[in-house]
Amino acid sequence: MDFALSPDQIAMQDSLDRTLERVAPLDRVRQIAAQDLPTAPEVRAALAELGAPAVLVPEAHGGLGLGVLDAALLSETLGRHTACAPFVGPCLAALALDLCGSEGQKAVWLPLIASGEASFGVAISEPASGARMAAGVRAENGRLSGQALFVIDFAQAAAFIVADVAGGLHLVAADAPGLTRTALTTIDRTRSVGELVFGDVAAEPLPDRDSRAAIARMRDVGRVLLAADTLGAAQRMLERAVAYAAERQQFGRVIGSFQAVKHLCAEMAAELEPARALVWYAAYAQDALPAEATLTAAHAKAHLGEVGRFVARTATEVFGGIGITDLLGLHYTFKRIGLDRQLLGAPERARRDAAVAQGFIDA
Amino acid sequence: MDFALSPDQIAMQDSLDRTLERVAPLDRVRQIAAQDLPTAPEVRAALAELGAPAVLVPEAHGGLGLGVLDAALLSETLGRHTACAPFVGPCLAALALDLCGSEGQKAVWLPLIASGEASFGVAISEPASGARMAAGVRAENGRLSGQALFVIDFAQAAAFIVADVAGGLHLVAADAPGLTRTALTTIDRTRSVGELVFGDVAAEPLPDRDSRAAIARMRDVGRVLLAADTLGAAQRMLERAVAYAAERQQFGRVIGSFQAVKHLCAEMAAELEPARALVWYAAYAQDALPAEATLTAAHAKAHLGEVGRFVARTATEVFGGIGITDLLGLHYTFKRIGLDRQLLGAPERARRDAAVAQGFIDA
Amino acid sequence: MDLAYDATYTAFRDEVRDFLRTHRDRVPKRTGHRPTDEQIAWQTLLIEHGYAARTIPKQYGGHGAAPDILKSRIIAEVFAEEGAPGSLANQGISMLVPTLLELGTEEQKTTLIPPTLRGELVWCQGYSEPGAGSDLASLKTRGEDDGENFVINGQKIWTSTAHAADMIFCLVRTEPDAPKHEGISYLIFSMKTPGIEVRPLLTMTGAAEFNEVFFTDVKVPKTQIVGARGQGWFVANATLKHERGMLGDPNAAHARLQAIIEILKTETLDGQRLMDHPLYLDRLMQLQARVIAMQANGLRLLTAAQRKEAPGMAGLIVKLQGCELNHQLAALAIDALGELGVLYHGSPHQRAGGVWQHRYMFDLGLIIGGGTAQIQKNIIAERGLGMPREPKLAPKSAKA
Amino acid sequence: MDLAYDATYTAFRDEVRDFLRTHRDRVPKRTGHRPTDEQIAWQTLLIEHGYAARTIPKQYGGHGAAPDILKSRIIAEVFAEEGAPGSLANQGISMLVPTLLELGTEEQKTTLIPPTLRGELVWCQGYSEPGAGSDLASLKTRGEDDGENFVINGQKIWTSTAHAADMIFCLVRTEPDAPKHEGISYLIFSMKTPGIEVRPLLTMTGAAEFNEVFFTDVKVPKTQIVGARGQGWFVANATLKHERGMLGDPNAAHARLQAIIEILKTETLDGQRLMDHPLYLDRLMQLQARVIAMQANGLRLLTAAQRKEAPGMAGLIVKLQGCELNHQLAALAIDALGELGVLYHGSPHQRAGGVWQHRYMFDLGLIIGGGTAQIQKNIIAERGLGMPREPKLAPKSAKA
Repeated sequence: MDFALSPDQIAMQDSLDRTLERVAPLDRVRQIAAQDLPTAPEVRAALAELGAPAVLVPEAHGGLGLGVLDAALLSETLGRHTACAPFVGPCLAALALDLCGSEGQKAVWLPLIASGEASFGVAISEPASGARMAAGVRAENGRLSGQALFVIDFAQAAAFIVADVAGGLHLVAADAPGLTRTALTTIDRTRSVGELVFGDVAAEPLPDRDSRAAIARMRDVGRVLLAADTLGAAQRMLERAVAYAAERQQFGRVIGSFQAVKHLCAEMAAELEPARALVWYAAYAQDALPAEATLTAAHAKAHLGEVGRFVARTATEVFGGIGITDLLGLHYTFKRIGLDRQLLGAPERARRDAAVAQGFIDA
Repeated sequence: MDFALSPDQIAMQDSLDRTLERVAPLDRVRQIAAQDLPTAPEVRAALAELGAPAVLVPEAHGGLGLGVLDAALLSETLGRHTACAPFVGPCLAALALDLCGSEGQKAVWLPLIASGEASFGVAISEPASGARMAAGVRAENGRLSGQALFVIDFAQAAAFIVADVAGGLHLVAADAPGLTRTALTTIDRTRSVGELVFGDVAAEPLPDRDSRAAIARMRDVGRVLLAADTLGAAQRMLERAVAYAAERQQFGRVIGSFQAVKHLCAEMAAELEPARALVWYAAYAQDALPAEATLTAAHAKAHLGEVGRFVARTATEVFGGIGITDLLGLHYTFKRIGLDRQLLGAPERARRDAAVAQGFIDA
Repeated sequence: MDLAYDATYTAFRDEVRDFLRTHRDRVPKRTGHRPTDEQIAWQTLLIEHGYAARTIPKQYGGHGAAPDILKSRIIAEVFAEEGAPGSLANQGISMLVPTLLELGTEEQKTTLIPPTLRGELVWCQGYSEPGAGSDLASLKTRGEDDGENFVINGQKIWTSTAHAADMIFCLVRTEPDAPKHEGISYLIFSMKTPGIEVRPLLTMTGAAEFNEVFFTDVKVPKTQIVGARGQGWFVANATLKHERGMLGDPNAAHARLQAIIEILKTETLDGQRLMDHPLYLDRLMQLQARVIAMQANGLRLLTAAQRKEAPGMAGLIVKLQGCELNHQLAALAIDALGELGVLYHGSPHQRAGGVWQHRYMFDLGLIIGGGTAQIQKNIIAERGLGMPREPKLAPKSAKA
Repeated sequence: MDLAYDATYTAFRDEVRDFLRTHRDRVPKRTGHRPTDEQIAWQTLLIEHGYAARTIPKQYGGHGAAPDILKSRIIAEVFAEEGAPGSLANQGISMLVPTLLELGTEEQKTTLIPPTLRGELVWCQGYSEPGAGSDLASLKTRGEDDGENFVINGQKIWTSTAHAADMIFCLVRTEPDAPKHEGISYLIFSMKTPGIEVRPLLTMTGAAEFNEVFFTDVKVPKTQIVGARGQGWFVANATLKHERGMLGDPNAAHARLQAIIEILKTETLDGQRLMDHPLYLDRLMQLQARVIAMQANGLRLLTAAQRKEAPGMAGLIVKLQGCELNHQLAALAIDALGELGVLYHGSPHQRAGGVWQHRYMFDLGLIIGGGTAQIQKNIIAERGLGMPREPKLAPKSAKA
């Protein structure tokens, strides 16, 4: 019985933290965010060097074979630094391939994911979040048609894992004939999402029959990783707000000595601290407590969506006017949290899924 | 174009305020609340003397023939003083009789309501709030069977106005054979609600065919009156909290000088002030803007339910421990607000009705 | 209480509507910060007919009508209904002109007010500084008296139209030895004066809605002052309250609410209309109640103004509640739109030009700026509820 | 991270369960504030088996086991699962005993602790006063030194078991000229001492859950003190933090959540199961996420305690978040029950004995009492986030 991070986990998180501090300081984030597509080869390379994309790839295929908790800790640190590098996409693709891929697919792709050479986008928004604009991908005789929206880690993907409306999974090369890729720009310019339109595109199915379970696992793990991303970003905003309040003077005293400002910070901390435990628990449950996996992932996603919104707004308020300018770059974390909230199931949707997972209502 | 109370309205409200200050001070409220049934003949008499039960009775039948806004102002003052006297029941009964009663029924009952001699209970909870415990009253050949829950102004009623499940209205004498009356005790011991069980009870129908519209009007006006009751109670809690914070010393200063306490009070005021305008507007709309009557009544009821809960809790927090004791009697207003919230449609229900009234969804 | 307008006002409403329909061809396009010739012509026409600068005396370029709050409201309503741009709204017109009318010299009034009203003379406001936000009176931009001029050094921030402005009205510390509220002067000078540098200030919305303005030895003749030396704090405060009242307009909230209703009627999730999703509908209804409450509160303020009564608490809460309400409306739109709601920067599938995200962020700035929510709560508690002011602190020496 | 228990603990869990099943016939009924003979016998049995007073040394009437936080947790869990009453919980056991163990004389320990642990000796706490709530150190109840005794005059409030207690542990100002934190002594004396009057204090729940205690020339021998004269503030604080940690227990929140789930499954509105009402379901899920988060936070604290690490922020937020969560759960139950939710005082149709209204009101008292939410936020900000303390005020004379 032990509910704490291991020394290895702490060291791994620290190491990523220091690396990102070095390769992606605020000025670099600002440059990246000004690009058309968010790409930062040196950040991606640094992550690969640390083994980040290998975290969920089995050791047999050149990965680290670690757990979702480890992946969540990395995700938290990426959120903390508003890091621009594919992560959720490759992680979920590794899961999909490992669960449903043929031996050949695994042998080809998993090592490339682990080394960081191939990044993947994942197109599971419709099953995970519900279909907007009646989007959806139909598969017939190994060929795909239709539309997939809000594809995660879109920009640098060598290939995509695509869920169809019947619950099948497919691997589609980024340059497949008939595939139209359109980047979608969001408030968060440190990560990329996009749209895929399939005009009778040849795709490789992932052959394992239990692809529905794999989609559910991708959704659940993806939710945990996004919740962790928000946790890191929100924690950073709180820390920055507390530090700013200790320096900024108004009315002859530091604003952090005003009870109103102190209470705003206390409320953020009081919301974040149990949220951190929830993220750890949900991440742990993905591997260790399968009966609770969907439930806790949905709750972590929804709850961090709400807590993140509260912290993003409240921390900005502590800063006052300067917080809404680009000068201190606080808004990059604000927007990161805003995107996390909506991807792979907004809070309302995730809560509904939590209720379904307990049999309270029908799906 | 004038959105303000008239001098007459202000005088009427002041007069009731002074009367209640005199006849029903806190000690008297405490006595009443300790009784089995909340009755206070002297409060009822004082109200009758001021013409309160006559407010919505047409002048032709011995009433004041005033509007819903006037009734709401009285209701606000009753809430302010947690006054123990029938009011919502007689007002809604007067509306029902006026809208759907036969000339004979009007001639008999309206003057008795106006003079305060006869009080009425109203049994419209099922159509207004939705049926709990599958309650409902069925009418066949002028005889009633079934169950009506949460009958308003139950204890002192000479007769009841009862809605049946088919949308008809009936007048039932309190001593009608086959009628079983059971008082229901709520947190608020200054008003009475109860249950009627009909074992094949002879009832007088209110003959006008448009009884559905009359039930809707009773529901809407009842909601406005309950919202006004909450407004008065909440405003009183805010005033008491501000006064207490100006006196209570901790850490060598009055607690009202702490920013945290000031901000709690400011938040209450900021919520209450537009809520007051909403109550006025909704009350005015009941007579002057029929197209907006249901919508604004539903919103006033729901919004005051939420604001009232916030103020009740926050004002108690300003008081600290003493606020939860009986010593200052703050809890009588707290509970008054708690009952108002649930009667004639809790906030969720009222908001749904507001949406239906605009055609956003089907009923 | 009677929300109907009497015959005079019904007729006036018709008159305004007729005017707009008659002059439809002269309606200018909306543009950036600096009015076009077309806009100046439209504004001139509005002044002439009394639909702009309505109560400002004729000798200062206004229409010279007697104040009538209901007519002003009707003008605003009809222009909104007809989708026509109303009187120019900028800081020169809303803040400088009232200040000059109250405290300016006759020469300042006759030379500066008419072109400002027409839109020919564009102003910016130099109040806030990086170190002086909520505590504005601690501002540090200095104007040293060299005999003839104030020589200004320092920095202003949040200067929204600085890049487009001809002139600035600016708070400068001219009496460094006076107590902080008594050492400030209200100066007005050309933005072309040597030594002024304007740098755009990028905000989280991605746009440069504001500027920073830097002053290096900027020489301003000592005559270019409004009010007396050292009285600038009080000169500025006479109109600051006016600015605060402009934020939190319930009609803006109403318009947003209507737009969200359209979203919920037209957008779908898994084929189901969002309006049939009870969670979004319930939030919509919660906010609609607040919008109606703020509109009713606005009617109450209107009546108070007509009767020349003090607005009291109903006025004090407008900015706090109104800005928060607008922010919450934007949040609902974003949430209902789901992933579509985070699209921005002209993305494909972006809804309504990304306006909801823009508002969500910009409104947060409004909640923070122009007196933060925290300061607003102090004001409500102290002025509205008569609660005690923050006690004085022990002198710094006593702290250790 | 590994939430499985190893074999030792699995075996221990079985052992506790076996004990309870074997001794089912001795389980006492729950009663009021004063333990019955049956309860005292049960408590004695629990101490003997190490399920109560587990780590308290044998010579003071405890079981004398080495501390093992996991075993303590397992005991609590199994007792809860089996619905058996666990170790007596009262202020004597939770607050006085740890204080005596740390700071009492040997005689105090040997005479007072054993009967307190068995439940034979019932204590009440005399800390708060009407004028000293959040600012407890300003308490005014005075104990004048007459040579042999402290002669006590004054009043205490919130003394929950005063009417049933044999003895009181009480903070009294014995050194009126010392600074406020240094003039207090921690006295222990019989509630039968002449001059003590106990008056029940009715609260909003309708019950007298607390008392006021009045002292008139109550003579307490000067030897009946814990710690030194004037050190009472520090004696009390050693265990006050312990009390705060008890509030906000996530397992209580979990139990409430389960009860609400039952309500939503069984109650109907217009024939529809409340669970199928998306608004109640969504609120249920929001609160479930919070319950799970607080439970996980509790696991984190448990591990920290096992490792003898400081709990840090995870500990500081428990009371604030836990009490609020419990209050919100009660609010949801009330709202879902609609008019049934406001029935009380034993009304027909009242649900679950009116427990939801009782909790809604009682929990508000918990949010307020034992350090208000406002004080909790100060603590989180200052101790948890290292933010500055409230600056000192200017002396009163400087205020005017």
